[in-house]
Amino acid sequence: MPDLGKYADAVLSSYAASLVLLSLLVAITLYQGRKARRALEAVERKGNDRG
Amino acid sequence: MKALLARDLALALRAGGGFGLGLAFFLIVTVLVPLSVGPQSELLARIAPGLLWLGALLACLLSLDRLLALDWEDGTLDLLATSPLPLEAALSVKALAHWITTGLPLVLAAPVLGVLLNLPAPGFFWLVISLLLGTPALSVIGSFGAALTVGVKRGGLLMSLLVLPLYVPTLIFGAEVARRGAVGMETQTPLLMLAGITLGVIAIMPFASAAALRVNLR
Amino acid sequence: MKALLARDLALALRAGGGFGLGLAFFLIVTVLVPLSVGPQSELLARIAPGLLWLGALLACLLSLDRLLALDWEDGTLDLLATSPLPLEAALSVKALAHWITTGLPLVLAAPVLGVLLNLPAPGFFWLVISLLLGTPALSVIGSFGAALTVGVKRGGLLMSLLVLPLYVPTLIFGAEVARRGAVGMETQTPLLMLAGITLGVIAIMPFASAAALRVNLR
Amino acid sequence: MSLAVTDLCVARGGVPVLTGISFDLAAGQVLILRGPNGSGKTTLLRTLAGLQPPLSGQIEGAEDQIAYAAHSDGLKSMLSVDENLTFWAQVFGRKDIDAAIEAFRLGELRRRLAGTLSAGQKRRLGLARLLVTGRPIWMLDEPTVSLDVDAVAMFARAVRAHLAQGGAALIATHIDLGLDDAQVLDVGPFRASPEDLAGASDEAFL
Amino acid sequence: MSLAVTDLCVARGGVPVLTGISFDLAAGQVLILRGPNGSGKTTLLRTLAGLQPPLSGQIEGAEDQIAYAAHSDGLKSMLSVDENLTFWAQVFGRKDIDAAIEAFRLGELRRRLAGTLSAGQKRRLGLARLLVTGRPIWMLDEPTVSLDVDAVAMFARAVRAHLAQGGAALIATHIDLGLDDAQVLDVGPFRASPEDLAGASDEAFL
Amino acid sequence: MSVTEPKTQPKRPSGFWSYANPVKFLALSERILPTLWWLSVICLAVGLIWGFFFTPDDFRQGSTVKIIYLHVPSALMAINAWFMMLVASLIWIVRRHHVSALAAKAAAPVGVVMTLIALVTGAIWGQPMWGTWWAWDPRLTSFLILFLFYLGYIALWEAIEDPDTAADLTSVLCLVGSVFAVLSRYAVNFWNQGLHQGASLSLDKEENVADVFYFPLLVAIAGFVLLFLALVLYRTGTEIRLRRTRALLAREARL
Ligand code: HEM
Ligand SMILES: Nc1ncnc2c1ncn2[C@@H]1O[C@H](COP(=O)(O)OP(=O)(O)OP(=O)(O)O)[C@@H](O)[C@H]1O
Ligand SMILES: Nc1ncnc2c1ncn2[C@@H]1O[C@H](COP(=O)(O)OP(=O)(O)OP(=O)(O)O)[C@@H](O)[C@H]1O
Ligand SMILES: [Mg+2]
Ligand SMILES: [Mg+2]
Repeated sequence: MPDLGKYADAVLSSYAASLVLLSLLVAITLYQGRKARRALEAVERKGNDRG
Repeated sequence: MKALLARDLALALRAGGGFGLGLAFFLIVTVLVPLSVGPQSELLARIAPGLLWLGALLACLLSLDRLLALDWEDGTLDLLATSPLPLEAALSVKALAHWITTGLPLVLAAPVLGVLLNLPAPGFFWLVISLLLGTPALSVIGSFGAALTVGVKRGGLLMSLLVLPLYVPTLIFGAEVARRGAVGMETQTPLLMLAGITLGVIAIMPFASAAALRVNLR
Repeated sequence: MKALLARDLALALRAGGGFGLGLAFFLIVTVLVPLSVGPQSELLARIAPGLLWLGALLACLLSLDRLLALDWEDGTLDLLATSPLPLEAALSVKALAHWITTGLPLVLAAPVLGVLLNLPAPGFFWLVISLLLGTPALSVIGSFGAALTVGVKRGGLLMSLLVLPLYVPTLIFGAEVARRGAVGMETQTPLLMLAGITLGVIAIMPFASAAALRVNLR
Repeated sequence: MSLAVTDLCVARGGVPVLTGISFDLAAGQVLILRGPNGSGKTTLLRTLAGLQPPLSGQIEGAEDQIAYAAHSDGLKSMLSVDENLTFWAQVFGRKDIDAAIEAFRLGELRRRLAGTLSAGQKRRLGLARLLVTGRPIWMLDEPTVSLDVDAVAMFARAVRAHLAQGGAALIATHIDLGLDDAQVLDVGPFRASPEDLAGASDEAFL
Repeated sequence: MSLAVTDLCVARGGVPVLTGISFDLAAGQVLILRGPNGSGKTTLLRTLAGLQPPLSGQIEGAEDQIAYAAHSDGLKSMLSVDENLTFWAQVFGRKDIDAAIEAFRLGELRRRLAGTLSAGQKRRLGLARLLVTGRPIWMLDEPTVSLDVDAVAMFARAVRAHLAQGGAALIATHIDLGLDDAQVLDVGPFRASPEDLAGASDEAFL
Repeated sequence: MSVTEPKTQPKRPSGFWSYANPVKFLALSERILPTLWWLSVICLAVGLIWGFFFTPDDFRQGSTVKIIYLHVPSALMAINAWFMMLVASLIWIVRRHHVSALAAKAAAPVGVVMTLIALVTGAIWGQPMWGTWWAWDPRLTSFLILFLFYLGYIALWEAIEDPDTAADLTSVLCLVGSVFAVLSRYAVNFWNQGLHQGASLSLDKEENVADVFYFPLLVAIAGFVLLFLALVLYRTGTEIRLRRTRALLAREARL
């Protein structure tokens, strides 16, 4: 851990905030992607069952 | 009643439902203030508590016209009036749904916007408290305005005109709490007044609104 | 086209038509500002030109949702689109009608409200000039927002969200003219920019609006 | 359950439009209101449904008994067919919407947003709402507007089923609904003459 | 003046509803569109009127020839009957509204605000609008909704007069209009099958 | 009349534009996405760890320079994401490729988050440097306005039911918005003089940051670019699948 001196709060909180925002974005993206994939598969399977 | 609340919330979340738009409006007004009065931060800090309250009030006001007008246009209100639900209850529920979708997000967003306007540090707490106490009154009073003007096509602006004077006491005490809080003065008196107004309004206003709505349905 | 203008003006003057409501809103916002930021007259004088511009902008914005939504709901827009009148012309005429019923009264009322906010004496002239030059741009940009959101039920607030950032340049230059005028500084540069924006917007925006409206009618 | 109307006088826009209307509607009966455009059928139905006060006369047995279907349907275009019906069922304290879906063959449209339905499909949904109210007296204002022949028959079946369960219906319409045993009330003869101003809001100024 | 439609495919909400529609409409002819609810009549009329683009196929002779009357009437409730008609006359570059007033017997209502008319009276006003457009091809979507028997006859007379002057009409309706010499196009057989996706916006995704 | 004309087969585009076909696009993105994810994670990790742990403090700004590795890349991406949306909107308007419209839709939320990160890190940086969280500096203000444009754009997509209508309207908004965003930039510059740093990545060595900060910064920027590409590609795939689900359901409803 580097010594951040008196600005530790600022540096750490900006890293924390950015990483949280980025990982939220990635998580939401992956979640939505999975959901869409599942929904599509369900519909495609139903279509195939029918004929 | 639960059904009505659930439906109103669902509608607000659907396309064009307006959830978050009040918030966006609040944000935009806050951004436009420095653009119009100039960027000096000491000036902004002085007017911040008042203008944040004013912004929240306007955001609340603007989403009011969805409260009843949509249900009026498609005949839902006629049908609700002939249903077993008393109109007073229906209107209270609708005001509650309005607060949840508009007032509450405003309260939560206010501190962030406080940063933009250089709100002094002690002001944040009092701003949130005063908004939390005051916005329910705004929704309930607003539902009265909506009930009065529901028959008028695009009554939105007329409603603003009727409702704004009714908002004056809430605004005065609410902004006073935030302003005193920001400069570290005692806030108890206006806070009590604000709470009193909100409670009184919640207890009595639905009856006035229901009466107004009944006349309009006639 | 003359028929459309005459009809829009007549409708605005009828019950519920909204003529004067923009004005009333402007008045009330101006009155609420001292109530929310406190009554110190030197503070008010400093923020007066900016807040008057902001108030005018909001008043203009709020009456925008009548611009097209009513005609959309009752099918008039469908019928207009199949009529010999080009949509671009129809939209320009509607923006003009909006300016006559909203922008112009605001310009005329601004000096009176300036008194309420202790606007310094030289500011009156520049306030009126800047509003006179700027409000047509507000109406025209607004008609674009209205055309974008006309399909959305009660799109009023969504429209505000879309239109407000588009209003930023007009607001900045307009308020700058008023502010500089009030303190006796030179106003030529922002005034020219304001005029440029207004002219450009009037020349080009109707095409964008008509394109958006055609998509919405589809 | 029975509705009794005695010497009713109704007004619209401060002007009386119909006077001296009396009739009884008992369980199992259906009454068709007829009359040329503008004769006051809509006004009469709104008065009976309690949406506006009568100028004079009595209405008995209407309180909390009426399901009213107006020219417009009270549908939310942003909610699905299912959600629309469920909402109204809950408002009237009921749960089951399947019977209504069944009766108006909305099964295939259940998931569709009401806003994307065609005019006739919307109307069918509006009529299905009547079934979930559980109210005994139906008051319908031109219910078959924009319905095709099949759907009109569907509607007639639903009305007959309702009557068989002890319900009653009051229907304003211009076309033939295929309800054979219906009584007909032509409102034409009850048109108010300019003298019938007793109680109208303009009266005080005459 | 004649309208020629060739192999038209129309869509609503990105889904094709009708395909392979072809017909000619010459001066003096009237074509009645029939089909169950939701079969796509409204969609077809909107496409022909130029309000939405067709998926494929040609429409000839429609440009600036069409007076369209939709489910809703485009009336301003705050303007009087006279003002409403005058406005539309001016938009279409004409002056005289007396013939239209005459044809739909609106004489007594001229000064009344459109908002205070009954459902049928409003509809009559909406139809009178067609007469002031001076356009040769009328496209009407269920024009007789909420009209009484007299008014339907009035409407049939107006259509016949229009045809006699060399006009044409395309009418979607579920009821009998009493226009004897009308051809009928049942859109039922033209329903698009799920395979007919040529050009539909969904096609790329299937 | 029974002359049935042969149905003209639409010309299948080849080359670059063939990837505008949703199915081909999905296949392609499926192939390159894993690589892209890994590359972006590696670049981000290297850039940020290098920057955070292994660079010295600046003589004036102290350890706060470390914020630059987040602030500058996210600010750059925020602007570039809007630019990408503008290009995609133009392609949609001119050539009507669905993938292009959906890519614009997919990029918007990524753009907002980038804008937010730039705003938040900037605000946190401002506290020690300028003594305030926020100042109405022109660059900051125009960024806030950009944020609003993003919000409006997303709200418009959300509000409109029909996807093609939404694509058309948002494209028009994006075009008009871009013009006004540039106008606002000038207006804001006129309105207030700034506190903010000038461009420090310019080729003009005089103004440039020192090399110790420069190289990790470049790696971090590469990481942000790659992450942006991966996210947009993936999200576009999601949008395509949603569209396809919708289309299939609609077809089924008609069976
Ligand atoms: C909320 C506040 C802030 C915002 C919105 C903001 C925005 C931006 C933007 C948009 C850029 C990229 C400009 C470009 O490359 O063209 C940038 C770069 C930069 N910012 Fe900030 N900034 C903020 C606060 C700060 C603060 C407080 C500092 C430090 C004192 C700072 C230092 C820098 C530096 C050093 C660059 C790199 C300059 C360059 O590469 O062009 N920023 N900022
Ligand atoms: N504000 C008003 N002032 C005067 N007359 C009015 C007003 N509002 C409505 N009327 C008239 O009241 C009469 C009754 O209207 P109502 O809607 O009840 O007729 P209706 O029988 O339902 O006709 P329709 O079959 O056309 O629906 C009509 O002649 C109408 O023109
Ligand atoms: N957004 C949408 N998505 C899917 N299907 C839709 C959408 N909007 C409309 N439809 C369907 O398109 C079909 C055609 O509708 P249209 O309004 O043209 O029918 P219509 O023949 O006019 O019916 P009606 O006689 O009931 O007026 C209907 O089945 C309708 O449900
Ligand atoms: Mg009626
Ligand atoms: Mg139809």
